[in-house]
Amino acid sequence: MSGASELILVRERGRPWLRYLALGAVAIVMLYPLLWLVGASFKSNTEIYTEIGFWPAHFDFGAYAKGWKTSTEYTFATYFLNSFLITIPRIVVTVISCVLVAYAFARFEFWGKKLLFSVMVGTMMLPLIILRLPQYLVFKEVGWLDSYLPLIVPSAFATDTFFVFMLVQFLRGIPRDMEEAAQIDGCNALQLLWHIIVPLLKPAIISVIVFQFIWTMNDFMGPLIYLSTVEKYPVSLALKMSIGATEEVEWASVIAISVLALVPSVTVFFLAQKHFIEGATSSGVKG
Amino acid sequence: MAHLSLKKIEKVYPNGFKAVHGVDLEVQDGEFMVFVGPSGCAKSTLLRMIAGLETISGGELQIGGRRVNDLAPKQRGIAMVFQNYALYPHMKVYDNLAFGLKLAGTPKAEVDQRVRQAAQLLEMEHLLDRYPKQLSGGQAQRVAVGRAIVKKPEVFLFDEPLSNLDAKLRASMRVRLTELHRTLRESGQPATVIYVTHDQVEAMTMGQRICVLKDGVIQQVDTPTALYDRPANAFVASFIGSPEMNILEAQLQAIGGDAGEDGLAVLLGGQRLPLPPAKAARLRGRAAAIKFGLRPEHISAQARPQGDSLAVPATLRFMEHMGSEVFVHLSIGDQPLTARVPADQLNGLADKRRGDSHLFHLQMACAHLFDADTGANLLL
Amino acid sequence: MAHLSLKKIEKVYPNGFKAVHGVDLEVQDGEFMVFVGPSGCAKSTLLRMIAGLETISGGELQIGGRRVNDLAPKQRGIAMVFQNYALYPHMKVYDNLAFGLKLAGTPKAEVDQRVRQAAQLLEMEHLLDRYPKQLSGGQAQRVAVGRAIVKKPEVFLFDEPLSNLDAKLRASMRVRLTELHRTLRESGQPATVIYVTHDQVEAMTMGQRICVLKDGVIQQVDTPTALYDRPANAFVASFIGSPEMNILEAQLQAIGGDAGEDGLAVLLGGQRLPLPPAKAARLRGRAAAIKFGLRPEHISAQARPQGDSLAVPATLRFMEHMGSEVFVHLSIGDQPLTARVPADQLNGLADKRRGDSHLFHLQMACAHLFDADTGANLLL
Amino acid sequence: ASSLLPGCSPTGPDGSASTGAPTVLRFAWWGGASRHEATLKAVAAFEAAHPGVKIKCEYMGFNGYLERLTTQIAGGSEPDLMQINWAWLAMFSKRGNGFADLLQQRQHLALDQFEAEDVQTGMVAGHLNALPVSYSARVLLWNQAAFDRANMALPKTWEELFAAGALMRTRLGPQAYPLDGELYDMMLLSQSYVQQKHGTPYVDPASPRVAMDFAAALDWVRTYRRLVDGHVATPLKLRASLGGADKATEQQQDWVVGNWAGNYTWDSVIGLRAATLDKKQRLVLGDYPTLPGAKNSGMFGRPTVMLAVGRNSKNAALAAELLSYLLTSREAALILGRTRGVPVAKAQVEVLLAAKKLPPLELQAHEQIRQQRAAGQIALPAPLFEHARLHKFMREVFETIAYGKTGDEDAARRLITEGNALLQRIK
Amino acid sequence: MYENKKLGFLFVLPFLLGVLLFKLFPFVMSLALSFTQYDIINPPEFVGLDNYRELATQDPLFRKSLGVTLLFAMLAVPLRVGFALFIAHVLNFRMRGINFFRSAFYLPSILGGSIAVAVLWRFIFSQHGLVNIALGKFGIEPISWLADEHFSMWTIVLLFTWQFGSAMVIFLAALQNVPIALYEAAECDGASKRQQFFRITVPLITPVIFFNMIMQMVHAFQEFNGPYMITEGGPLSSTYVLALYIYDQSFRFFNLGYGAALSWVLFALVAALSGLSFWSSRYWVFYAGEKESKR
Ligand SMILES: Nc1ncnc2c1ncn2[C@@H]1O[C@H](COP(=O)(O)OP(=O)(O)OP(=O)(O)O)[C@@H](O)[C@H]1O
Ligand SMILES: Nc1ncnc2c1ncn2[C@@H]1O[C@H](COP(=O)(O)OP(=O)(O)OP(=O)(O)O)[C@@H](O)[C@H]1O
Ligand SMILES: [Mg+2]
Ligand SMILES: [Mg+2]
Repeated sequence: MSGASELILVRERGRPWLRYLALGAVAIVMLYPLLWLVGASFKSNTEIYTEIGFWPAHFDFGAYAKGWKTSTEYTFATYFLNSFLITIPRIVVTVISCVLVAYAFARFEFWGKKLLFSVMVGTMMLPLIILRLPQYLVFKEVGWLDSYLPLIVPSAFATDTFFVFMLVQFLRGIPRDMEEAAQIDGCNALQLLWHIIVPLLKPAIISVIVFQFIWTMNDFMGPLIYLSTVEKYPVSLALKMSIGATEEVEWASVIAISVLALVPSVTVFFLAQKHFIEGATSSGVKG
Repeated sequence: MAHLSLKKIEKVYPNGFKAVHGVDLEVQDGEFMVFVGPSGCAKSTLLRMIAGLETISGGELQIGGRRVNDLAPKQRGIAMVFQNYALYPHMKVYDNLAFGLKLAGTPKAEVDQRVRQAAQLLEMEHLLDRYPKQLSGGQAQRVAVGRAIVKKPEVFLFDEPLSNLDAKLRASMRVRLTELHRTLRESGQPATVIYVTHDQVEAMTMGQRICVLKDGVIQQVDTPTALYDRPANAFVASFIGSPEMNILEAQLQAIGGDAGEDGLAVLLGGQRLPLPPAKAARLRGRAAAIKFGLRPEHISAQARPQGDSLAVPATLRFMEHMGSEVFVHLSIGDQPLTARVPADQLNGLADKRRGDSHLFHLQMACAHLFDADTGANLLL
Repeated sequence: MAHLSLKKIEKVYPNGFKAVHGVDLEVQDGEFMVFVGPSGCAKSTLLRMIAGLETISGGELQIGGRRVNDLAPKQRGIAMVFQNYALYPHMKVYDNLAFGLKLAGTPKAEVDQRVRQAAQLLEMEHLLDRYPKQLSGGQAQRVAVGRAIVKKPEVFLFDEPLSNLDAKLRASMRVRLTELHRTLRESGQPATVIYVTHDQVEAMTMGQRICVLKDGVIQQVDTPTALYDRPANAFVASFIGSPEMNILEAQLQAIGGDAGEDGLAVLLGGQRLPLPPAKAARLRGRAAAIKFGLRPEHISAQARPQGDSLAVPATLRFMEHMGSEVFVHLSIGDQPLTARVPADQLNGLADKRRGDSHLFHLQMACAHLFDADTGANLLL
Repeated sequence: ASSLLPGCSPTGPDGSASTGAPTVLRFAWWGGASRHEATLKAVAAFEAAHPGVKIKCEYMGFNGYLERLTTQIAGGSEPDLMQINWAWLAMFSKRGNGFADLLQQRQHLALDQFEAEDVQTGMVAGHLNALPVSYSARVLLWNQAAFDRANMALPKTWEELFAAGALMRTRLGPQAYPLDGELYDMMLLSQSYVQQKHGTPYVDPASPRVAMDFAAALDWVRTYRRLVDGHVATPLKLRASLGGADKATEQQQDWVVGNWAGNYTWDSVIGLRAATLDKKQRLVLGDYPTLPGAKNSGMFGRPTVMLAVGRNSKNAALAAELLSYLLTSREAALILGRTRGVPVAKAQVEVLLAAKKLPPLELQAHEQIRQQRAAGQIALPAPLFEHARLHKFMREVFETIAYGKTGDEDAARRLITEGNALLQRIK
Repeated sequence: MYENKKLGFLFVLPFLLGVLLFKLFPFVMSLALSFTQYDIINPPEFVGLDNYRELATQDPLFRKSLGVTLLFAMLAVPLRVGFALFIAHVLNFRMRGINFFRSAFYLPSILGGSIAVAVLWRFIFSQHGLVNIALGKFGIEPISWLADEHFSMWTIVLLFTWQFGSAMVIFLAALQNVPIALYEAAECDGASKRQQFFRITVPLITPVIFFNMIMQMVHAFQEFNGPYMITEGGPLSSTYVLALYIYDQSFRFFNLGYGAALSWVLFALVAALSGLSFWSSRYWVFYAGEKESKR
């Protein structure tokens, strides 16, 4: 951001501590579950059921160690690795395919564009659970069951229409001046995309990455249905491994692992968030 | 080969506004063509159509003999300076300049050399490391110009490229761009230039030919001096030249056998101004109502006549001092006129005040006469 | 009351670039002040600081006697025309104009009346229903101007408001803005105006005073004629006036008792040019190396002398025809000069060619002499 | 836990040391940590005994198990051997064709280890679809300490139970309730009373129709109302307001500290309920109240989990062998313990009893249930009774009762007419 | 040029394939299923419009859950979008520690449907929970949030609102595309911060506001986690949203045909509402990058 914008913001006069206070208060409401979660990882079951406060009676990292080892043949290291094996390729193909398709929708005229766009938006409106079975059958036919392919390959075809729609909306809000200049400079459509659109869309693309990361990490239903081998489980599935129906559950270790499972997502978000506010067009030429 | 040919070009904007009305224009290979015209007369629109940024609603556009109506901008071999610069905000100045070259796969060393050369030409070597948002208006404009000239295209499209520069810089840029154009031609890589400007000096000094537009219609295309001396119509006459030509409603009157021959006079603000016989000869049989045109520099305040100038008493309205010269606003009868008088030839005017009267000399040999309705030049 | 007072104003940009160096300036209530200076000299920066859009790194800014360093723009009673227009893309022209008024809670009828009035003034009534992206460059610029003038603020800040208009329109806008300023003052609501321009004519005709800036430092603040006649230094001299003043390296030489008194002469390109005694008297004891300045309009091509002008033989380089006048580029010895000659006083030059020689008359009474190092005017 | 475990073989070619392509069998179950651990061990033991056989274990928590199984069954790619709930038989195998018919594999099964009655629980339309691992029934648990505080004796009859509420309220205050249980628990308890009185459960075990007549249904509703209005059982609204109507008893603060002094629940969760009680509380097994002259205790019991073989299994015989090994072998019993409840198979029970692997309270409950069963006092409920749709309907009706949105007669009428209609639809 | 039709088509080609393979087939199949009776084990049995007839005429549960869903969407969508926009606006400036706040505000969305959220939410809204404690401070009687059919809706609406993170992030990104020069102009025009927000920011990010509105509407109509985890549809079905009902029908009652029919009704509803929004967007969404505004 240029000096000017900072000025506008700084000039928001008044007491900065007041803002901190307000933000802090809201932040506590937002953060409380995490605090509670961390606290609970040190608690006994009884404590967990009865205490709303997050401060545990005593600290014992045993729950973490125990949770990490899991009740299965593998430790969480395996499951984390699996999660990344799904997440990272998926992000890559998502970004590539969604940006391409969004670009086409926002900047090109072609036959059937309106219809396709409606179909795209429409596909998001049917409850996922009803599509689950048919999709399962498709992947069974192609023999992809119990592999990561059903979780990754559809994304390569821009089926995450949420992102496509989002990028389209962003693109439509960005003026075309720069693109025109680049066309004159000799950009073909792909170069235009790479050199101009992508930088201008950076905040939106970063959010695609962050969302896809977090959502894929959290996704339970997909892996649940397509993966049957425990060795291939991602974190989201493994997390619920030890919660039976009638057995006593050691919540502390379950929660400890839930906390650990959040670490990658939180980290990714924290690293990415400064890019949400680093738009390239925010400046332009000033007078 | 970049001969440009516009044939019956039309442009209708989606909101239904017809911006360009059947423009026919030939621009020779290597020619420096200037577009001038009032704000909103479709100069930029034409440029953008030539560049391929705007669809062509009708007619045909050829570059180098090839129809390009449906060609992408990058296939047209053009470079363009946008009126609003359109710099890439996420690239430094250097990269803004180098971008087009890099795309064309120019070797790195050559890119560097050409970028620095352009930067030097535009006096902005110290800015190469800045982002566009860290530039002043004039600096940004120079970057926009630089982005075009590093490319050495066949056709340059300049849309008011110097409007935000100070007079001095503008003068030197003017010279440099002209020289660039000349060097290119001399080195056997002639570049066709279309140059939109509002600056009279730029138009007159840079253009080999000037195209005057009004409301999307070409008024006249000709060399600067021809435009100045022989404007096709009252609009061109008033548009070229600063301060603008005085154009006044007047009557044409026959003056019976004063010197034996029957001449013509212009009746203006109660004064009868006889026309030189050469002009009068061409006007016989014209309607009485006409428009009379005389450039401010053809009215002098000096006491003695210049050539066959005509002394006419006028009332002083006010004066604008411009340093070396003074714009004198006067009126003959009820008709307002402006005279452009060198500061050292004020001839006592300096002491006069609003409403005082003074004798001015009108050089009737330089007078123009236009049709009262169509504005067409009656002397051509 | 909108007396503006800048005291040791400084500006350092976040990247460490110091754009404004201790500017001191007083602008009277109701004054029309023009800022000129080369591209990048911090005119916009100053304007933006006055507007409150840019933090003030040092010094104090007062408006109407009140320190406003930390006041928000809207509390400063200003209106601004941005160099890049900054029109609201999502509002029609009408709403762009009306926005500020609506915010101020002006009654609907009055908003409408004022918007239409401004639109009329700027000749854009037919554009009120358009969106900014449907406008041409000049039209957009007029909207930007209109947005400022509907507001009737205490201080107007104009950043090159007419740069994208054609000469004719610009001339009429110039007059209208000046009139607006006058009307406001006469109606007892004087508005202080700060007006950035690159146009010499605008600067000379509109400004009551002109402030010449260079690299963030004020060079001179004075009335137009004073600036023209008595520039504080070589920079101001060359910056004001078009084509610019000829400023050349020269030697000061004593000429022993030619007419009894010991005069001074300027040695230029091998020619010795005696100075008028009035000037010579002020220069005694100066270093030999100086800069000699002469405006193009003070060199004539005519055969007979003008006043006490000095005939000097020179070589013709080339000529630029500007319609009513011609810029003649010549050289005296190895020193290049430009003369501005009315087209009808070319006196045979028209037939001459590059390299031919001709006798020019220099009006030494109008000559300026500057310090070779500092550029300071030695005659002040 | 596991790197030490011999465990299930990973899939893929690298998984095997034995020569030739191993026969791979997929085995799916849900459960918690100890069940996983024990089962993996048992499977390893089975593998050791059957060279050339690889068991691919697809185990997970309870959440999502049914979803996955449903999808797999619909896709015809269900595991060879799978753990299921008794109630699912009615959903997946309405005509007995949802799972492999184990009778075809009887040579691989030690069916003699099961009582006929137990085998019957896995029969659908003449096909043996599954075999039970364990059997579980509803028992009454009391917090002896709480009753001591109130200076009350544990209720032994219905009348004592109905009276306990008011008494406890006067003794310990309004926050004290003799009995906790969620809506379904209370419905079952009330049904038990009706069954004792009228001799019939809600749904006819033999055919898809409501067995209660109007009087019985009305009694069902009124008994429930009596429990709640009499301050005997914790009201639905109270439970709901405390963090969800379905929140388990052991997670209730009032249970932990002894304000709620009893629970009507499965014998298999005794350990769970006991675990959170604070040190001052003491859990005991209550006598099951029985009306004089009752034909049937109305006690609600059914198999807890069962094992079934996939109908598309290519190795049904081997799957049956593994099933049999897990359910009936002594070796497996020792490894598995009571991670799936107290086993049904005779040999396994013996092993566990001998090894003293059952805690006293659970043993007691097991004994109580065994005796009732032996006396023919527990009938197998109608397969549709636990069908999710009917379940949802009953809950809905009783919820409206609990919230006072309906009169007793109306509710009873609904239970009969709408219940009948529903049963016809889902049969 | 932009009008290069082949190129545009080339870019959407992968998408076309994907849609056909992974979306359209399941789509059509689910539509086909909705005309059958299908219990997973036995092959689907064609029943024509029976499913639709049944839900239209004799399924009070459907009517109930439709009402609940509509109410939920009506409350939750504006709340979430509004809150997200407001917070994004507040978080869109530079100050010390703003990174922390941004992350903190997104956290609830990372938690998603984790058990912690369920446990915590029930805690917060329980009889002795935080909300009632807070209300108590103002002298308000404790409310049985989870047990009272009039208030239970609010617990899931608030949960939905509380997880506004992704909408916020999208808004944050969108705010970057508003040229600063416009704020400067507005400052000079005398606009207060609030006016700048409503007159400059909001109109210029309408494409993204529109996006978030549509998406959150789609999400709200399919909301499952909240009611499933917190209230299980109760009490008295006051939070028994359609998604829950569809889930029950399909995966608990094994009525896949009926579930599909329900889904398609939901689909039609959402599609109609979105269609309406798309139509209305012509009047209030401003696209700076559109070649021409066709208004
Ligand atoms: N997108 C558009 N939709 C409708 N009308 C437009 C559009 N763009 C330009 N116009 C109109 O077309 C005419 C020509 O515009 P153009 O930009 O070519 O003018 P110009 O000659 O470049 O003017 P200037 O000197 O002011 O830049 C103007 O009247 C303008 O208002
Ligand atoms: N954000 C910035 N960061 C760093 N330097 C800047 C920034 N903005 C402007 N500058 C520099 O400050 C100087 C003054 O800029 P300013 O825009 O005030 O010039 P100006 O006098 O208006 O020029 P012009 O006539 O070209 O518009 C220039 O050299 C410019 O490069
Ligand atoms: Mg233009
Ligand atoms: Mg500037």
